[in-house]
Amino acid sequence: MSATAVHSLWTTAAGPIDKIQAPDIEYAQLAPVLIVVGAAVVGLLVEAFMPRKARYHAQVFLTVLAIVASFAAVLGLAEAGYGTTKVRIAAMGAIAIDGPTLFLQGTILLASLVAVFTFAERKLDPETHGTKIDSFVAQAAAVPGSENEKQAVKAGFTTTEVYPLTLFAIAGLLVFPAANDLLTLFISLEVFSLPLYLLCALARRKRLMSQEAAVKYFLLGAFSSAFLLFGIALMYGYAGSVAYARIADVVDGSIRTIDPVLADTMGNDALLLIGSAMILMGLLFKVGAVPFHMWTPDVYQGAPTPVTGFMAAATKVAAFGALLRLLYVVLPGMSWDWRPVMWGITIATMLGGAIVAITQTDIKRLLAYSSIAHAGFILAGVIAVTPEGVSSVLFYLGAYSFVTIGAFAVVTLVRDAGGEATHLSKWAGLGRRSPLVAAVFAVFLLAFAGIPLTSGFSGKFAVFKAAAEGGAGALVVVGVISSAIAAFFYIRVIVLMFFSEPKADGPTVAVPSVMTKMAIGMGVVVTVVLGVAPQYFLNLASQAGVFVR
Amino acid sequence: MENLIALLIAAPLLGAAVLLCGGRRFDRVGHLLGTALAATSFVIGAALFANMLTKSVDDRALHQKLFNWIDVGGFQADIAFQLDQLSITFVLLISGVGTLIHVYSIGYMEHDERRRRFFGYLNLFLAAMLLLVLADNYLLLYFGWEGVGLASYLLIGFWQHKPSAATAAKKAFLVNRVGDIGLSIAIMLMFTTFGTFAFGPVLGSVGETSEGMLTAIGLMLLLAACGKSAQVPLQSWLGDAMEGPTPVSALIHAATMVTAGVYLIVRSGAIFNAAPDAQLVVVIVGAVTLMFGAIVGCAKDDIKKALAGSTMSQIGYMILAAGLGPIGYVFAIMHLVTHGFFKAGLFLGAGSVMHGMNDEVDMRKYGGLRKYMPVTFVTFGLGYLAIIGFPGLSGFFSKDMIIEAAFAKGGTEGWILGSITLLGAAITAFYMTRVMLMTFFGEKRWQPDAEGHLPHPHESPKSMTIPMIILAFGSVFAGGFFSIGDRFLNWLEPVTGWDHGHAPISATTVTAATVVALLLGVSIAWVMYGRKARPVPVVAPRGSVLTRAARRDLLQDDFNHVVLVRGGEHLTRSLVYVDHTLVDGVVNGTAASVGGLSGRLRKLQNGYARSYAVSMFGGTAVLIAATLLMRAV
Amino acid sequence: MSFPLLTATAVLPAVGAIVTAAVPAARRTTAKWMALGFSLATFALAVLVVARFEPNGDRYQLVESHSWIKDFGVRYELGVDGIGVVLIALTALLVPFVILAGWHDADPLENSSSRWRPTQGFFALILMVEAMVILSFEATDVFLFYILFEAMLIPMYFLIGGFGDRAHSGSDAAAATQRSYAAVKFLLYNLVGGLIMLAAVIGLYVVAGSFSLNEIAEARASGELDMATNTERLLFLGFFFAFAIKAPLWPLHTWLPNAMGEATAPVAVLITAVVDKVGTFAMLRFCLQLFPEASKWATPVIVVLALISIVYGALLAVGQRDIKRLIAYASISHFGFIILGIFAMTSQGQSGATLYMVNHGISTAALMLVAGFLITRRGSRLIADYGGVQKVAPVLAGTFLVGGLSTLSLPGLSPFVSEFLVLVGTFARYPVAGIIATSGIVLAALYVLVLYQRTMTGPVKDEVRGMPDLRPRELAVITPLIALLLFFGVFPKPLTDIVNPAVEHTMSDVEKKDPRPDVEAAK
Amino acid sequence: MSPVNYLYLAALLFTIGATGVLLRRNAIVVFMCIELMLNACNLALVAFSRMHGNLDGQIIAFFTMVVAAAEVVVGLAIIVSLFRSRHSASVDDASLMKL
Repeated sequence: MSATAVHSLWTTAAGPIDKIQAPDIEYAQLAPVLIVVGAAVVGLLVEAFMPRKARYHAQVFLTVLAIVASFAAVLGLAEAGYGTTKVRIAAMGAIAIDGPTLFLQGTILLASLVAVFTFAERKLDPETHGTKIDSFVAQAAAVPGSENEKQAVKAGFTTTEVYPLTLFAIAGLLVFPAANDLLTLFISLEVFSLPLYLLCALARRKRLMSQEAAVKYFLLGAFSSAFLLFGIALMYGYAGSVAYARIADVVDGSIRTIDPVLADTMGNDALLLIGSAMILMGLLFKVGAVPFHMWTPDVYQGAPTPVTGFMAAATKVAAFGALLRLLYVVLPGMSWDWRPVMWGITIATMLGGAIVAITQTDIKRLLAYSSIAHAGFILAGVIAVTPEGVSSVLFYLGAYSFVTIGAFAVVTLVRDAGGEATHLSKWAGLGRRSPLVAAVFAVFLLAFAGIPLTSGFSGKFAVFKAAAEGGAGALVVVGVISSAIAAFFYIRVIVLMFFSEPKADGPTVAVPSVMTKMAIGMGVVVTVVLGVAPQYFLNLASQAGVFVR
Repeated sequence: MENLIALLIAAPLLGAAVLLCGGRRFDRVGHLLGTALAATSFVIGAALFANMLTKSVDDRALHQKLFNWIDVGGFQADIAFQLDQLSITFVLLISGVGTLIHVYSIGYMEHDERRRRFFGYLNLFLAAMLLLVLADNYLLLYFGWEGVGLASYLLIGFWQHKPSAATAAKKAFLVNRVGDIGLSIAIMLMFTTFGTFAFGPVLGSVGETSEGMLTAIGLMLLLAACGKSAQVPLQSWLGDAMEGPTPVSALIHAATMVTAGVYLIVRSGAIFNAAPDAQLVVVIVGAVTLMFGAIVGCAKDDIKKALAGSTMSQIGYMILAAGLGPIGYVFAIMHLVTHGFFKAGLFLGAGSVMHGMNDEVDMRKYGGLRKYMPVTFVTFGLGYLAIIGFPGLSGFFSKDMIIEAAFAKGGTEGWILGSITLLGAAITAFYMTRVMLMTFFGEKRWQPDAEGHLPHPHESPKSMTIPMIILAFGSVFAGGFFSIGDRFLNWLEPVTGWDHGHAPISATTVTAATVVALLLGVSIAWVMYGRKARPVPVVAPRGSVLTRAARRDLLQDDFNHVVLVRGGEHLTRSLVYVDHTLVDGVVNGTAASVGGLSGRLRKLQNGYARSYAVSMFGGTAVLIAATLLMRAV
Repeated sequence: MSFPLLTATAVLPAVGAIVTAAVPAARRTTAKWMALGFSLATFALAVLVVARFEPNGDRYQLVESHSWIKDFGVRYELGVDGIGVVLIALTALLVPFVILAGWHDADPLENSSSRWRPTQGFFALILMVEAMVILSFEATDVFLFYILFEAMLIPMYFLIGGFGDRAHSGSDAAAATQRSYAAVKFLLYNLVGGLIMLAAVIGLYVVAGSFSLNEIAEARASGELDMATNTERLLFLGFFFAFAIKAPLWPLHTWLPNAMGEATAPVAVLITAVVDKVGTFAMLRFCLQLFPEASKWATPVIVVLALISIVYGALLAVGQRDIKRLIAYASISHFGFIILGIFAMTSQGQSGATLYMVNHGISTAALMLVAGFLITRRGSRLIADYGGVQKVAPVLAGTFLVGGLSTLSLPGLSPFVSEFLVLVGTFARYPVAGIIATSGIVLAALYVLVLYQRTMTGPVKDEVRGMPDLRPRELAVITPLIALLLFFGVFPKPLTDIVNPAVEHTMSDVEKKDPRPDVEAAK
Repeated sequence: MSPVNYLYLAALLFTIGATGVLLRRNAIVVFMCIELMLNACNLALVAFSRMHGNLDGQIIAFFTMVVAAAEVVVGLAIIVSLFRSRHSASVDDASLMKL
């Protein structure tokens, strides 16, 4: 049916409409998402019908099972060649099943799994009222400090809703990098954002900060998604479609002459430029790029630390996946327009994150700024616009997410009477008191700093190499300079831990359960393996480095 | 025979190694061992000498290569020795006088608890000095050159608990190092010019390069010689070096080491012969030092420093002679040898006096010692007569030859040089007479020492007097032995060459003039210090400007202090400041400014969600504007 | 496949590090002996490497090559040339002495908790550094080298910051602050250099498509690889900057005095005698070989900087009040000589520079370790706190003097040979530079003798009275070092024979020939 | 009337909404402004849909409405809990975390 026909149909509103054809959905290829969504729904049912006492175990079990199953599905798809030879566009063009999708989904799932382990940790706080408690608020609706809250604590309530919320968020995250049209992009963004807003508000300690973080995250997130949506609207106006392939063709100019109806808008590059800028902004906000980064430190600090780790890892992975797909599939035709702008943003992000981090005094904020700087490094790889660029970014994301979750997991261990002792001064002399924990954290910090033989170095090397090969040598230079600046504050923490005398009233290091140990252990293993012998994973990333169109 | 050459060095080197590393167990026999090994070296030297005498003139040089030392690209240096007439002369002087001084030291250092180490150092010195004169290339010579410098450093500073000794040792080493720059650069120039720095090839191919290059090499060698031989402008260390034990002053700072510069110039004669400009500078340096040392020697009240001034002056003679070219080389060496005898004798005598006078060195506190120390008096007296050139004694012959040679240089230059050497002879006579009179004649002016004991002068033990006697023999007879029948000239001529020049006046006239100068000097000294009517004051009078300046080494130390020491201190201190504030400051400043920037940027993160929204809104606006702008451009 | 000797030489100390670190807290002495044993075994392997090395054989020998990170074009490629061999031997030689000298440096203080195991950590870190340094001398893959170049900073950093000199003036807290300042400065300085180098390493890959020295050299020789002039220069600068920081070259030197001053003497030796050599080594191997044209282009500036280092380092050494800082500045001066020799681009200069690396390692070790023994006895690093030590501890003073004399390059001690070669090599190419550098010998004498005079001579200070002389353990450290100084001073041939052919290769890399003597040239 | 005018209106509404977000302190009002922005988007989508003559834009508008509704649920929950803790819905009061 030609566009003209549709047009007349719409204007006259008469005549019979063709039967709506049932959409053809490739359930097998969407299995990873469907499993998670299904589990999330089951989780809601569990919340509704299970007795309170049993919920925690049921939810944790369900969540872990869902993630593992979903990961198995991803592996199965990859094994079946959906990442390489059988790439395709599924769900009526809404979802792309290709290498980057599967790689990122796998990464997100693994990171989520590790994050869920830290969610489920219940041995950190001194046992109050005979109940093991986790990082989440006893009763979210209770006003902080109120009698209500005390009763909830006394009763040993926990917010087991976090698990279905997390599953919903994971489902959104899984779709986000796979989204193959702008509508799916927007919806999946909202699907993972909304649960995250809530998760941010659910910290057990320092609840005011937690709520503040949620409000800020929510308002700014909604603000940015409004921009994203307006961008989508403009883009739709320009191309007459929200499907990536179609837009890409229009941008390329390859179908310019086909459809006279669209001549008006398609000729109007302002729509394209403004629209793409606004969509970019929406994605850069999620990535945490300067100047759209300002929510990051506050939200990272206020959110419950396991959630912070989850956000910092999984959200970043998904958002970069979406950004990559947008830039590589939709907008390569106008890379002359967006590359200079992205250069500027990359430089600002690398330097801004690193510089502001220097004067931070809170470990979580420090890690937040560090994540901004790292976003800058990854952007350098994004800018390359080469297959190497894609695979280097994929590798970096994989490497980075485990370090991040591991680092935040360590943060949860260092506690004093007020909960987590996040002020840096409290970390003084940690190396003397708990050499092992400090050493592990030092490994993570060295990986952040990009010291060779850690995954951070391999990743950084990969993106810088891609950037240099893509002709962005100057970015590499800025990158190494900001790495040097960044090294300063990582090292400052190491100095503090190892070379300062412990304070008498310093924090204690909690002995966690096997869950957190696994999370941290996995972080260390991945950090070292990807540092020393990254070849296998690089292979994986480079095989996965091609987008389907 | 040539295999023995290495043994010359090995014997004292072994002694040094054993004595310095062997530890306490050698305390009781160390001095004997050291002396024995020094004597061994002398005996081997004598054997080699005897062997050399049996050979024909052309066949006398021996060569021994031990092994290849450095071999990099074209840079080839061997540990190899060359023993010719010139070397053997030095070998005999060094090991002979060296052995005597070892013997002397047995007595002199008897009560020093570190005597073993002293002998170790002495042996080390002998080894290094022999290496210096036996080396067959300049780099190996440099090895020995620095080795004697080290030994000299260790021995001057032997009494390290005295800050003055430690300072003097350091100064000697440093000043010598300045000279070493010269030797280093000379070797480098030789290498870049000739591709080698072995004596034979370098001296043999002098004709193949330009005179300018040879002048440069010559001047650099001269700089080295100035350092080692205490010539102006690097003479300042020698006086201070008298802080060392007296045998050291005798051996190193009178007889042997300080003459190394003369050896260097004579050895490099071929270079200087082809570089008249360099020769001229050598002569000037010699002449200036001759006068400088003599003037300083006149003003010093410290017996050793007076003798040190004299040493400087006498070496000035030698350098001057060496600068004359073939006319003077032989006489420079001859004076060097005779000087070795009488100056060593004089120093040993001075040591003997100090030994008897509670280590007092101020001549104004001596007087009338001839009755108390007869052997010392006689041997010192013979040395005195020799140095002032009393006819018939060693110094007479050797110095006279130099004066003749100076005149024989010819022209105005010859006249000027001749006059200076004559004047020098007169001054020498003056200050040496002064020393003699103040020490052995006149009233007793003895003063109690720090603990209040008056000295009880006494003759020194046999171990000290015997070497003095032997040296006195040398002082008396060596010159005559060498000169009669031109023995020394014939001996060395094959190595150094000889040219009799064209003397404007006859040898007899020169000799007569010399004697007149000598008498003049002695008389003036007698008038000033010898008459009963005018006793020598115990406290030095203020004296004229010149006297005061001369007492302070003609203000050279003051110059050094103000310009080099003070200036250097200021320089280093300001550099430390610069390093801290500027070089490091830039680094720290960069860090601080990044930190400052961080502090300011941090303020943007003000906690208000709305301002974050502003940043996002603005960012988007910029993003859009930039994208549009990019298209427009 | 033959036995991977080079890998084994590097892996052995790494294994030693792990084993040592795993020794229980209470068994400190076991850990020490274990570390010493491993370091000696490593030395034995290094001797084997020297023995297997054919000086006139292939350029790189004992080659090992395995695929490592294919995507980055990175191979695990090892091979040694003459320069690498002598430096490996030096490293393996010095580490046992460092361990022996630092025997008690990391004994825990009484009040420390039992879980903190400083002794084990100290020796494990030293062995770790050794492993990385040795491997970096063996790497013929730029990336592998880079990784080690950076990674060795970490153990070094902990050694400096975690095990400072217990002799300090002022309070413990102030000392801790200074120490961590020194450690951070060390790390950041070197990290900045390393990161700049990283940019250049990546650039090199982009240009050359390989990290293998051999492949790049071949591509260059066959004309396949033709770097644009500006690219080559930029890449060269990136590499050189990192090496110049590590070496260190004026004006990038200011980390060294802090680091050497605050670290214990054995660690200071490790810094200056071992780790810093990687910088100068890399200049020879990587800068000249990868970027010959740019090296020649940059030579004038580098020569000037090296000269400034020589004179400036020496003058600052004269002005120091702290013994260890003095030695640090002296080292800066010496590194100036080494760099001068490398960039003189004559066989004498480069052989001299290589020998200089070895000799400086031994002589600084001797001087610094004796200084460390001295400082441990008195508990102060200030020169002014000493005086008359030779009277109470003559052997200590004597060995200190020998160390000092080797530092001022006295003939007969090995540094003389190398220094003279460097001077001659420089003079042959740049006479004026040669002359200026020669003035360094006076300044060296000045700082050494002033140091000796102020600490060892003069009246015995009260605090020094009763100071014990060197103990057998300390003698065991210092005697072999002095013996080596003497041996190589008189007979450097074993070293030059190994080094000369390697230097000829380097010279042909930069297509330079020694200037011919004037006399021959005239003919 | 040309559909382009709807676009201008949409842009105007979007700007008004954005300005409101930047200027208003009350979290509820801020949130309403965001809703306004979303509705502006809807208007634009519908207008474009009309211009292009296909239904995509209109469908997206429906999705947007659903999303907006979901956002209201989550947003109000968060804002209310903040209000209950602080007895204030001012976004400026929520500035514990800064620098």
